Amino acid sequence: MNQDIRALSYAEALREAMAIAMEADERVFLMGEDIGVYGGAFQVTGDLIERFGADRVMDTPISELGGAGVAVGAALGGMRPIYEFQFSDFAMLAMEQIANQAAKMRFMLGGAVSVPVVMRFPAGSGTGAAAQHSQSIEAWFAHIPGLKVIQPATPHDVKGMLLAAVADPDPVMIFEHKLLYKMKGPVPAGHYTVPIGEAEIRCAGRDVTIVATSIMVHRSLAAAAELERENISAEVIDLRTIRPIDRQTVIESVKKTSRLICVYEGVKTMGIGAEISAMVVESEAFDFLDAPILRLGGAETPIPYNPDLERAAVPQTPAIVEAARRLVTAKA
Amino acid sequence: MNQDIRALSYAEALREAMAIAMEADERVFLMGEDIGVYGGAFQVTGDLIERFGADRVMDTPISELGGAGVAVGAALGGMRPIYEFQFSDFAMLAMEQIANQAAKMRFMLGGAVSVPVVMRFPAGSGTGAAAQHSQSIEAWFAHIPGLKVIQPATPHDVKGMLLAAVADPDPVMIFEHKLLYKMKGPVPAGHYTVPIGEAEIRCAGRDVTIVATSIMVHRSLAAAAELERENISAEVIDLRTIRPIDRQTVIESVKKTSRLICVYEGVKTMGIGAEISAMVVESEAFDFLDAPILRLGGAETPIPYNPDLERAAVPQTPAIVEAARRLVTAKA
Amino acid sequence: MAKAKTTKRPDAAGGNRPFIYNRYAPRQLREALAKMQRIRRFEECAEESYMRGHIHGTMHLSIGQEASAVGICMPLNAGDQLTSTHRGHGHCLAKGAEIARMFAEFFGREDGYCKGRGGSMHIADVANGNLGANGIVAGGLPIAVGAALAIKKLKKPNVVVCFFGDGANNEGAFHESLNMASIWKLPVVFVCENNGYGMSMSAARSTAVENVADRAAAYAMPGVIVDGNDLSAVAEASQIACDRARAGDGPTLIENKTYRWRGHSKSDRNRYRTKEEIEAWVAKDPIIRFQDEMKSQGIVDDAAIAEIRAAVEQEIEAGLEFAKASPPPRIEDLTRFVYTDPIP
Amino acid sequence: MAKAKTTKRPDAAGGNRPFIYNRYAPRQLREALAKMQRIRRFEECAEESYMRGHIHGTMHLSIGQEASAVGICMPLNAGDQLTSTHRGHGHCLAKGAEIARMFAEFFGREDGYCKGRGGSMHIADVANGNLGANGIVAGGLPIAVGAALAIKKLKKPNVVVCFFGDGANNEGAFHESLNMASIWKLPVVFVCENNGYGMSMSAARSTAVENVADRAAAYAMPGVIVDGNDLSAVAEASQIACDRARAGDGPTLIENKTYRWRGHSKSDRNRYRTKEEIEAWVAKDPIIRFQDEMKSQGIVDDAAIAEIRAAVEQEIEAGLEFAKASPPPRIEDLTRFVYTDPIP
Ligand SMILES: Cc1ncc(C[n+]2csc(CCOP(=O)(O)OP(=O)(O)O)c2C)c(N)n1
Ligand SMILES: Cc1ncc(C[n+]2csc(CCOP(=O)(O)OP(=O)(O)O)c2C)c(N)n1
Ligand SMILES: [Mg+2]
Ligand SMILES: [Mg+2]
Repeated sequence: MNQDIRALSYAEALREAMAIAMEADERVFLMGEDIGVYGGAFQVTGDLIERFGADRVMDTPISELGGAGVAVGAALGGMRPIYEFQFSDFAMLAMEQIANQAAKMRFMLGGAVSVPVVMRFPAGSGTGAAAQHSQSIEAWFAHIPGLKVIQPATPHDVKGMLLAAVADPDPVMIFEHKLLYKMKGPVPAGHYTVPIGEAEIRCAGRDVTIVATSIMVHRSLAAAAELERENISAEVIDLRTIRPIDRQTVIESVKKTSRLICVYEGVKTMGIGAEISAMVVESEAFDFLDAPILRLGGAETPIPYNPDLERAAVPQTPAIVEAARRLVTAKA
Repeated sequence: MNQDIRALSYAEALREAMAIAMEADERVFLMGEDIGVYGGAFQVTGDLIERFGADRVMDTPISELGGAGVAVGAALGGMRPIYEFQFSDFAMLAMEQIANQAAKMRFMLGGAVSVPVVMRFPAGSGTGAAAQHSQSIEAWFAHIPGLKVIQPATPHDVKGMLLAAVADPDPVMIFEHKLLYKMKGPVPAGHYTVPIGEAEIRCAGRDVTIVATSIMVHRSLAAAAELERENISAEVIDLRTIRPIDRQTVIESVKKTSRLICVYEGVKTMGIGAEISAMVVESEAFDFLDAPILRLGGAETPIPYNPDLERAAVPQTPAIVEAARRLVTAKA
Repeated sequence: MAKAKTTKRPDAAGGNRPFIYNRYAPRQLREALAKMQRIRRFEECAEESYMRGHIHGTMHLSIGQEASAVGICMPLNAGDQLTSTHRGHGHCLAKGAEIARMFAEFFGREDGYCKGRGGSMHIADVANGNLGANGIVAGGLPIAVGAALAIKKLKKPNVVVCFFGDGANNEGAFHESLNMASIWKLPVVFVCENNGYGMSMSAARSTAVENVADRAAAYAMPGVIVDGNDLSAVAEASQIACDRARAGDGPTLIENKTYRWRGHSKSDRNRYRTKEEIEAWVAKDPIIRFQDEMKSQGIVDDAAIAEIRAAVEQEIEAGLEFAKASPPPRIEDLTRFVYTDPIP
Repeated sequence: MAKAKTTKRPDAAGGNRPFIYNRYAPRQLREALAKMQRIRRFEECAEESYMRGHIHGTMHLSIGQEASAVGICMPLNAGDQLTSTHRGHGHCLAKGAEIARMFAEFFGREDGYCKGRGGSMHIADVANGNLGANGIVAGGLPIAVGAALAIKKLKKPNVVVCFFGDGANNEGAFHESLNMASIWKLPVVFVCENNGYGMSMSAARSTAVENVADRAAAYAMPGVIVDGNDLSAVAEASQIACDRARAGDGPTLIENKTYRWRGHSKSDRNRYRTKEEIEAWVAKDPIIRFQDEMKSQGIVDDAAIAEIRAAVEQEIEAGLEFAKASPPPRIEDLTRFVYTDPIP
């Protein structure tokens, strides 16, 4: 592995990962709407069409159900497609091919096939794009056996996890928060993987565990820094994979801190935090809990257009700080 | 309200409710695949086409996305459509119209419209129909603000809740377990409603609360009867509505029993039990808990065809008994 | 049903004059011009406000496509409805919306058509029959069919116009919607605004047939290819389709060939179109064309045109003032409008 | 592209004899008959096992449609693939599956093609190129297009046959799939088995056009209407379409007009078809028709036919024995095959 480390944006890291995958394996190719000369709605594929040609960076018609199904079929046929949804909201058109076909095919056929397809979903709010372009519906996918579902939070991870996803024989769904695309961070050159199914402790702490996903990792780290000044020591876990969940890392942390906050952008009810909370309560960590588990998730509303409402609709750093403070001081 | 009470099957009760709604309001009509002369895949609409004609009991082409959208548009246009999906699995084709349009339209338009559409989803396993005809995906719907989501468990409730749904100005999704259709129970004649959003305590108890949905209510009641013989007193709550959840009833019960089991057929991870568990832990009931909260949900697999595997894939009565026993004896 | 037809002109009844001059009074024609001007200037000013950071998010401008929106809506009555697209400002104004409340919406204010919750991509005007723009490509098609079904069931004399783009014609929703509208003979007029591109993908690359209207045959409905920059041709096609729909004869698919001058949205770097192509279409400006036509028909002169413009400018300025003065939603109202009756 | 064409016979090269008699050796024709018999008898016996409670769930029988499955598969090679439907037993056997392993699947056993996890609705035979039946109407269409894309990318000489029903032709997936296959000129043959009904809804009620093949024009591909009970006509249409696909000229839409004798599934009370209609189609039995044709061509006599039948009966009996003897899956293996590498 080449250990040169550069600062790349999340989008650049993703692009680099796709380029490496395509260079290493002729079977890897990209499909999606406007990923060619346009470079993708969020400029993730960027110039890849110039480097790999239109056959391997294929613009698709606006046909999400069919497009996803074509990717599934191509995977069955021996290829390694990476299918980009322009916004994760549009995946609602393709849930049939994702959840009824890709996720279940190997099982329904008794192991006779694998479906090595990767699908990418730009997700989340914060861009003023309103209710149909701002959702975080990754919880749906995490509910479906047969899928693997990841939410890398850093440029480093998104590169390594995309490369892990391409190598995975099963369908892997990658949720990428749009506000992260321009975030920069250190990224090693060359090929490396970050394993699917392993959480990462981003910041060790004693008093409270904050399990966060995607962009909420960064807001939680900001909260942890602020809490530090109040002598509250928060441990921030970047879940990274929401199916299968890394139970071990979460449970060990809660056994240590005795307090848990889950932070995620999806709607609070039935969001990923519900699973984290229930999983911990079901585990041996239950006996270690000194306080109720708190969930900070999206408000029970579609994402509003007005920017102040939009911000209010999802967890922000002050709310995390406040939740941690409440938890630690309430029953200490 | 007419108080004559007859024993009707769940399917008959549903049919009666639809007939009453259509008689009372010219705007109510039915749409769906094979709901006309065929009587519906599960014979729910039965002879309604003979009573109301093909204009009000409309067969639709096999076009779930379009069909659901037509129902949404008709609701906007002043009608009160009841749209039947043949199996809830096929709703995956229509999530766009359900979750992006029906659920959000009122919000996105700042209250300028309501979308009084009712959608019906035959759900669940147990019929040997394998992975694409046996799912319980109601958790997806419960994650979407703007929808109301119900799972009536008895003939009485399905009639009253369907009539409440038709009267509701917002989109209501009804999940009906296929194995319930033939179940009989007392049903009052005439018009009555069972409110959306209220759980029902089916059996009062002291030692453990079992929150169950749909067919699991009956398995939980069977378990409660068995536990009774072991002097374990279980309180069984029929959740009935999974969006919005009746927090009050669940929390009060847990405060009384100090123990909680959630039983549901959907896949355990990210299923409705996760929300119940998290919600209770977040509430004042947390301090009353004497034991970890247990979830009994579907196994992490598509539903298998083989009947023994199929049975093993979802909670059965013995597992509920065993879970309650474990919970009550472990820390008593 | 064979290939789609191109509308024939001149119109049979009126000798050599294009359709609209026989059908509409000069006052109505001037109003049509005012609408086109209003759309153009509204979008130019919205763009400017966006550039200055007064409007956030994104927006899709229909500059260059004004004849399609206005021409299609000319035969519509108050009770008629429409469903619109992400590129929906023109449809909204053509159906009678106020500039002031549209600006208020873009500014995210309580007086906006969506009370600041929807923005450009969900602009609507339900009172005037506009059921809303849609963020989902082809998302409005099944809804339009449903609204038309309601009209039929309620025995109303109305039609629903369903706008969509060339890109939308490859969505499954297009297929399902046109089929259902046809088998049930519903009063809906499908209007494909073919501006040559769905974002960056040309219709030539995305669509197996040359004309979207050619696909009408697959649904046994008339398919009509129209010069979408010719107001009269558009209005004529719309009139025929609306008459047919009102008569109970079912839907029509109209394809207005046109062009968007601007990029797809505010983030478009325009790598997929040549400058020459754009300029060629700018030269076919539908507004100038209509103005010139009206002048040659003796319906307006330069002074009258200037007067119309001045009125539009005034309306724009007043609209901007109104929007800026309108209050933003209160944070406490975050979940208002999610349900009709608030959930406790 | 105008209206769909009906295949012309007799075939140019071979004088008055139907296509297959020029194209295939007698041995191959007898094998085709054996396949049709095998499908018929397999389904009759599966039905019987179902009635007796040995098979659970539901099943969709293709009795009456055997010429479609067998004729379409005649030009296929080992490396060619197909996607199938809920009514997929015939396709599976036509592509070369073993009766024994199919029965084992229906009985829910480990030796079944899907190890008892899939059953009738997911019957597959990947080794022989059958990528599987599908419980979702039109669910196989995009998958077939994707498999064909893989063939093209991997520069293989193969084709993918995509079976679906008349009911499926109103799904959005149909539209999106045919469009993509056409714009990318993929080696796929779309085969609509039009048996007149999608469950209870007749194609006449569900579909705006008379023939599904008429919709081919909307995708700029050939559309061919075939007498689906005429083995030779089906095989000929398939041959032409496969040749075209292999030559890189893209997809074809074949519509086999046929009929299912049985109800839609095991829960059908048959309220939507008349006895007369069913009987008229039973009289057009594709197997008897092919037998008679072969007899008149001097390729088989009654004794040869009886021999074929006897062999099929033996295969069936052995298959049932095999299936009954096969072990069921172990409960501990409940989540096996969900992922390729088990999740800890
Ligand atoms: C289902 C869906 N897919 C993709 C998009 C992203 N998108 C928005 S507009 C657009 C292009 C639409 O093209 P067309 O229908 O021709 O309309 P135009 O923009 O040209 O007016 C795309 C791809 C979307 N909003 N919805
Ligand atoms: C998406 C979807 N919708 C509905 C069904 C239920 N269903 C199964 S088969 C069928 C009829 C299909 O008709 P057709 O395509 O003509 O095939 P046929 O049964 O006639 O062979 C229906 C409605 C389904 N399985 N999937
Ligand atoms: Mg366009
Ligand atoms: Mg059929």
